[in-house]
Amino acid sequence: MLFQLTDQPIETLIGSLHPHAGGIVTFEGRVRAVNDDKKVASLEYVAYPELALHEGHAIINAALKQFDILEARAVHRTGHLAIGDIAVWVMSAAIHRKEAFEATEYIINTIKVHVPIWKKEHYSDGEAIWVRCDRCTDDHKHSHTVKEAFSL
Amino acid sequence: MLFQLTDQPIETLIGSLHPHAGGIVTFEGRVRAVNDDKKVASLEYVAYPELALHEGHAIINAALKQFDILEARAVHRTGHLAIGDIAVWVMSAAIHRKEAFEATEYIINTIKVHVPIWKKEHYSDGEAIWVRCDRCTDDHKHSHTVKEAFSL
Amino acid sequence: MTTIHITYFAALRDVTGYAEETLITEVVTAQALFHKLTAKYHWPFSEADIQVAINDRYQPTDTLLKEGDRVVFIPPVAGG
Amino acid sequence: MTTIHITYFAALRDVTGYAEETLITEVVTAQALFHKLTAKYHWPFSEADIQVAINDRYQPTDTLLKEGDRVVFIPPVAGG
Repeated sequence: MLFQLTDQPIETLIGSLHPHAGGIVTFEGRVRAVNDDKKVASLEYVAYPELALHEGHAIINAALKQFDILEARAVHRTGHLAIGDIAVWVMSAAIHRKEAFEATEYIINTIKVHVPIWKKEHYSDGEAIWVRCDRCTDDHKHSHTVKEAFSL
Repeated sequence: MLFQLTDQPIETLIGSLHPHAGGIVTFEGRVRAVNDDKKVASLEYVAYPELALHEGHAIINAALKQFDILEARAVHRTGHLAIGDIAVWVMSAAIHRKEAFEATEYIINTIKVHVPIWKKEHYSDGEAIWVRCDRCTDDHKHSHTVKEAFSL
Repeated sequence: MTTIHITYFAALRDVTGYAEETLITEVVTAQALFHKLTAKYHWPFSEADIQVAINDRYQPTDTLLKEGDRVVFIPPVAGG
Repeated sequence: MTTIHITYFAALRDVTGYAEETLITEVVTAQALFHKLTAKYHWPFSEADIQVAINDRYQPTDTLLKEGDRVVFIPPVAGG
């Protein structure tokens, strides 16, 4: 069903928030089966944890300052991921929805360019590539890659 | 923790989606404890179901046509809701995140002005009001209300 | 004369005092029906506030009414 | 001469062949260290591609290195 009415509670996993939070926007980034026309078998995320946590906190704090939001959080996964797995999850809660949309988009855009996390795509043909700045500035630009053939 | 790294799966309740879905944006609208400076005790949502389902489906189908997204859905709750309860939930999934943000924001904005659902706010002072077009065109404009004092 | 079934929701249901009524009326458009009922019930809405659904679909307010139509006057919506 | 601890991640770790090394070097800035290591390991990056972290914080590439600094050259990131 594309659109449903229900008299039962709608459940998500966000849990309780500030009682003034009326609009909550989440982003989840999942591992896609295809990237730049290549069939992805799995993905590996590696972080530089000390700097990644520092930069991640700074981004969330900047969003809390810059937008009229009540709460924000983000979590990034590391290690080997399969197709459909969630790699990153971001949430902003605001009194009104407009600010929550803006803050969540700001946070994910900024994570993608500032947080030292790298992604190695393993393709079904056996090749593996460290993805270079995956659409970090333009959602439609093709990603540039550093090729390291057969490094599986 | 504002920003976390984890090597464990990140879970949400969205479930499996199209294998090309890389960016998923959700909106949840929750019952706020305060609206227009009045303390809200509870809320009642009433729908005109035959028309609400028709318009809701039309909005999702319009989003699927208008934006480069793979999937979209929405659910709206009816009946009595408490503070913090989710009144409406929207999800769009796209290959890239930009389109998912745009589609989810379009869907919730359009639901708010087109779908025949009404909201009666019950205040802690005993008054109850059918909210009139709650910020439907301007997130910052104060809502106009049809007062029906003491109709509890 | 035309037989029209009218359903009320939300503020209009509260003000009117009931959920449905059937009228046999000489009015020709939904707009004319709205003004007739506003005069009767003192609805707190102007025509600009209201949308009209006929047989469960939004329709222009100047739509001609047919025998047996179900009409709903839609007060300002406030979902979400 | 300054003792510098260098940690490699991602593409730089693969190309260099290991995760960490300690150098005693005459270079004065992070930028100079980058060029020295690029000559040695044939890194597939230009200076414009790379950011520098010193002691776990981003720093300008012309930052002067101090005894015992931990330096990380950050290849283009691709989180999310």
